[in-house]
Amino acid sequence: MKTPIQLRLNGEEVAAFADDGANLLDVLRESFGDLTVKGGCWQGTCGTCTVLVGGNPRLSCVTLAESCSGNSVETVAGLRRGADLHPLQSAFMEHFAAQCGYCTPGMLMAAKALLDRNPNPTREDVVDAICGNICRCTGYEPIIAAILDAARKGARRSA
Amino acid sequence: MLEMRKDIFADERDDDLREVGRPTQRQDILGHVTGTSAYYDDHRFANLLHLKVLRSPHAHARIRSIDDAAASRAPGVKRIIRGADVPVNLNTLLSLIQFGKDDEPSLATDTVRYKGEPILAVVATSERAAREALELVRISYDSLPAVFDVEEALKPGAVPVNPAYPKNTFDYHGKYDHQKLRFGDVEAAFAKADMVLEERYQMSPIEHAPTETNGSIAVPDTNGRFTVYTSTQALFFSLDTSAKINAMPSNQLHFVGGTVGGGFGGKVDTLTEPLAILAARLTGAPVRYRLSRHEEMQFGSPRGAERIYIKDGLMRDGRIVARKVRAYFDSGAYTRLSSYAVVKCVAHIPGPYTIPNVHADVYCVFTNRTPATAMRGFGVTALDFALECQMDKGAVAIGMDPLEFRMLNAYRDGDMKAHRRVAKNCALIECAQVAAEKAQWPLREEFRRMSSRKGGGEARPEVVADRSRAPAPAGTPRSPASTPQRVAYDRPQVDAKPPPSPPRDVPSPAGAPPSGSTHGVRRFSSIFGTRRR
Amino acid sequence: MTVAVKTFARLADAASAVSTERGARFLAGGTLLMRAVNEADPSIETIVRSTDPAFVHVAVSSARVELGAGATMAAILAERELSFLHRVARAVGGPAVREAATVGGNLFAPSPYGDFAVALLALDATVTLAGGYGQRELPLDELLAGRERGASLVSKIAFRRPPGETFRFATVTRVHPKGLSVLSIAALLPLTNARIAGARIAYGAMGHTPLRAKAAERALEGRALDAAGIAPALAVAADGTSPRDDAIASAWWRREILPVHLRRLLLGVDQV
Amino acid sequence: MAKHRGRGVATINYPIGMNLGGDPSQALVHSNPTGKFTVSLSSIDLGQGMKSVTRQICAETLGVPIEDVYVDTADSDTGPHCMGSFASRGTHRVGNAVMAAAREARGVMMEAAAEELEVDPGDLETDGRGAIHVKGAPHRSISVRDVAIAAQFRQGKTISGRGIFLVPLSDVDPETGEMSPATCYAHACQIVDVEVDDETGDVTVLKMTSAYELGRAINPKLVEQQLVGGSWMGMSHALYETPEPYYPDTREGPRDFNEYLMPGPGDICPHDIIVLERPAADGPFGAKGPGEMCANPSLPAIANAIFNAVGVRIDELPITPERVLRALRERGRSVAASRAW
Repeated sequence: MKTPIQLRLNGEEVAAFADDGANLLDVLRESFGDLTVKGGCWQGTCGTCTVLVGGNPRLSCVTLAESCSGNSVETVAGLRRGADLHPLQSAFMEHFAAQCGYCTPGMLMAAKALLDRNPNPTREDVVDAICGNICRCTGYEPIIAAILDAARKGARRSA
Repeated sequence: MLEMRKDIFADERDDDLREVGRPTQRQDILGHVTGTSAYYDDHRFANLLHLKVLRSPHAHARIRSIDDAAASRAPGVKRIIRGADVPVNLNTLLSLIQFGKDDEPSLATDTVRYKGEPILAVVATSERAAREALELVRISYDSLPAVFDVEEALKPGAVPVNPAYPKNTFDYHGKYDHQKLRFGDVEAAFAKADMVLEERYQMSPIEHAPTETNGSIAVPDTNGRFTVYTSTQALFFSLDTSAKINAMPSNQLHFVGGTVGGGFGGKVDTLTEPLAILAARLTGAPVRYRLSRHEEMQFGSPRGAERIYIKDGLMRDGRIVARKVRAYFDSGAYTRLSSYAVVKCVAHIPGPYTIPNVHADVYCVFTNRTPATAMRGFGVTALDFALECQMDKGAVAIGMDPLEFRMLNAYRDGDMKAHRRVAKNCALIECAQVAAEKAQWPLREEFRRMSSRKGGGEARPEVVADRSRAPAPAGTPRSPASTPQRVAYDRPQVDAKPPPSPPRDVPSPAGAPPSGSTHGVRRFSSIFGTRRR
Repeated sequence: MTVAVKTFARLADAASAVSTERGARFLAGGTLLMRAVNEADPSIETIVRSTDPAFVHVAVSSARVELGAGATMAAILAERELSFLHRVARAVGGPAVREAATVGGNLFAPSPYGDFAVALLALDATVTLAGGYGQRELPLDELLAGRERGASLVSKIAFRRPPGETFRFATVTRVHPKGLSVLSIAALLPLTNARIAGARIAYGAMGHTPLRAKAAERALEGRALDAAGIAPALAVAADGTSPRDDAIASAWWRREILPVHLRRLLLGVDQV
Repeated sequence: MAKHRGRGVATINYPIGMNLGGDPSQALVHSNPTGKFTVSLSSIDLGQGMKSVTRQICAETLGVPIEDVYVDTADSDTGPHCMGSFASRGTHRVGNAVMAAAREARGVMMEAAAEELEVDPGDLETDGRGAIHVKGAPHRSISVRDVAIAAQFRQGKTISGRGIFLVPLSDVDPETGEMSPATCYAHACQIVDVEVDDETGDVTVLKMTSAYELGRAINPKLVEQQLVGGSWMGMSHALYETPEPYYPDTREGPRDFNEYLMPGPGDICPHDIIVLERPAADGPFGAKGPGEMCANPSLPAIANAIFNAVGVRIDELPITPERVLRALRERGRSVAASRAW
């Protein structure tokens, strides 16, 4: 059985049919072609697939896609505005906060969820915001530094 | 956070470079922060099929029968692949460099040798359909006794794990069940040592856990070729392995990769490509074989466990005069790369120290667990753990500052190493000095002046063990006495003076035996010459 | 084959579907169920969900708290009146998990998951089961004891709001700030004239389900919350527990450190 | 007192490249018609920075700006053979191959420039900003772009180069283990401060101070990435990780990132890092490789710090709090639960 799924994906209205019971991660990648969302476990344990649903961080691999129908979904594909990088993206670059890059999209979205809500986070706030996201390369420190720096530089922008 | 000490070894470098040495941004960073870096699974193909394997629930069992009739009729199933379908169903990874015997099937046929060993593959229109079909396969097994401990596996009468190696050890040089290292005479040195310290170390396996699991997509291309998008860490290694298993000329394969979501050694084994290619060949469709996280955690090869025994002969002045190592690498059921790790381990013994008498026997042992493979620090990580814990214990035992104890024994330019090559370009002492300075770890003046360079900067200092500086915790007895030697040695050593060091770099007479049996600090630079091959 | 998804506007209808259809499972936050669906768990044929607003309703009065079983950890964290539960909600995964994970789902999470249920057990919560034929209320202890048995759908959890600073919670993890529990402890410690009167203590990861530390509770009765007062409770802290070895910790270690952490919780000393 | 601080140290070295040699890598470098260069490799970038390090080496060797070089990795049809990205061999082996290829390409470029400027190639030098000029006479100059156009369309030359770097295979003596395992070694010393809870066995890493000697830091920021991430992994290996928590018993193996333990972002500690450079004779610009060695010293340094803190030796990895607590109990000097209540 296929079920219709309609989302506001990074500000665009999109629709597709997906398998009943499909998770949001697979639907974003396979039905909507948004390959910026990466999958690391399909178990809800690594945070790699983090996206924002209705502005809130969600693990797309354990989110029933049709439960998001009618809702807004933000992925890293929507972070950039034209040629301009989001301040978080610039900060990740400046702080060398990515190595293999595979966890980066999920990290960025987890960080965005934080800064959208709390533009002046403490280090503890940042640590909490990314604590569901596994990074195997960096040791987290550059990522924490990048997020704090982005906050200092005023990462909050109207979506 | 990071500080460059350009002043050290400045005379050995030109620092007039334009691009090298600059903190240039990564070439791939924009792709990473925009999510557009293309990993193997970021390629899309119409009519993609999905491969899942059935894994053994037993650590060791004979396969009596396989019934895949229901699975083959299940919805979405395009093909079932059995061991008999694999053109060359026996391989060893290092066969490409002619090291070791073919010992591992892609799909087990008659016997499974570890829990999780692949037996059969289902190729279906979705991963879900493949998983559901696997539930319908019926296999009957005769359970066999299994062995999980490396030393148990070496005992007479132990269950043989791998038929290519019936004694449960890899063959070295066609004559030994281990790799040897022999340098000087450890037994003579132990007899004359002031103290002997023997310890056991154990490292459990470790999983690489890259955020992207192992996987590949094989796509039938034009003109009979296959394009393979892969997470491999070693493109041609995987290509050539896949060509061998599929009995294909290598130029029929086009491998594309290069942007990989972490590896750490866990993406060298070519776990998915050969079957993905075979499935693409058998179905004519693109096929993806991606390990689930659970598979990656338990059945993707880990860093293997190691057990290491170290016996040191120590002199009261702080010199290590003998080191004997016996180590066992737990290779799991098949060889993969563990045979090679053993050699790398042997080459690393006795660590970055100049010890005149060294003896090692290192074994690659087969047990009924997931085959092990390379990981960051391959062959060395566990050994370094063991060696450096041992160094700490040695320092405590003789009552020396543990960093000074290391520096005293550190290898320097011109020293002869146990594998009979002259040390050069050494910098252990300088690292110790710089770290100590930064961490405010007090070093005595002669240690602050020491150098790795030929001649040691100054003569190797005469050192009196300073028991007050040993790293024992407050409140602990100062005597870790567990051997008679140590008890004897545990008396205060205020007067202990080492014999004077001979001048460095005085060539010994040609053909002289390794002179590890005397107590003086010897430099062995010219005893063995430079027999490079 | 794919699974079917059935969505009901009324929770009662969803409850009927769960109890009558073969292979039907109710989707709460999805953190556990969707994982099983992704893994093609053959026992799951239908996903049942409900959009009933009552299911996610949170009601806090001065005396009583009612949580719709579909209330998420994030919803708990957003409710200032529930600040005594914030530490508990924060123990349930990272922010993305907290957005999904529900109070009701946590009651069914296998050990060592289920820290929120531990807190609710200490708070003497009652649960309301939604059924096709009406609702039924029962103590949480009872639900936990039989949770593997039947297809029951919890609609609501209710408990008396703990007065003042009487509620305490600690989770012990290897990984920080978020990790699976080695164990967790929740305690309701009402004081009368500086003496404990009617303590309720619950443990997570010390047995198959969250469980009460009844021996410790009894030993605390009438005692002061000081080193001497709690000593008898610590001596029997592990009574009635049956922790198991898992990937996080061994049963031995759990049992050994339980009294240490109980002591620290009762004395209010640093948990980290 | 339940918490004790301690300090431990480890000093290590690490061989660069696949042990025993037999370890080749190749590279191709070519210019497009307007003087921009492509490096073709079959080597892998799995986060360590292969693309970036070889890009810097190529630009340095060619004498052109970094922006004028792009590194294409891992296509078996276009990239020549490489053993792979492992054994800390990337910077050293592949870097050398790229250097050789770039040197050859530079030779053609300088010949083409010499022909245009009507001078001897030996009299020319690159300015690193995209131009080639006569030594001592910067006004007698031609851009790399114009050289490439001339080479392609007028002179009929390919500005390209091939490079291979091979450490030949060494035999191992079966009786003595005599061998040539590696041509150069990186070095490290790490000092770790920990805190140990003697009632629970919990170990907290408070601080790391490290010195690493790497031959040459081709890119200090990429080196820092390796060193910081590698130390985290070392701490993880020391205290947390294993897929077999009851080894050699295989039960209770973790299946996911909740069950497989690794330090979280709340478990990391400050780390002072100092880098030393003693160039290796055969390294590209002296470089060795930081990738693996940086994860190794943390394991013993932490173990030694635990001993320094509470006086027990844990000789089994990972050093779980359970192992620490058992060791404390066995020593009988613990002030743990039974007495401290």
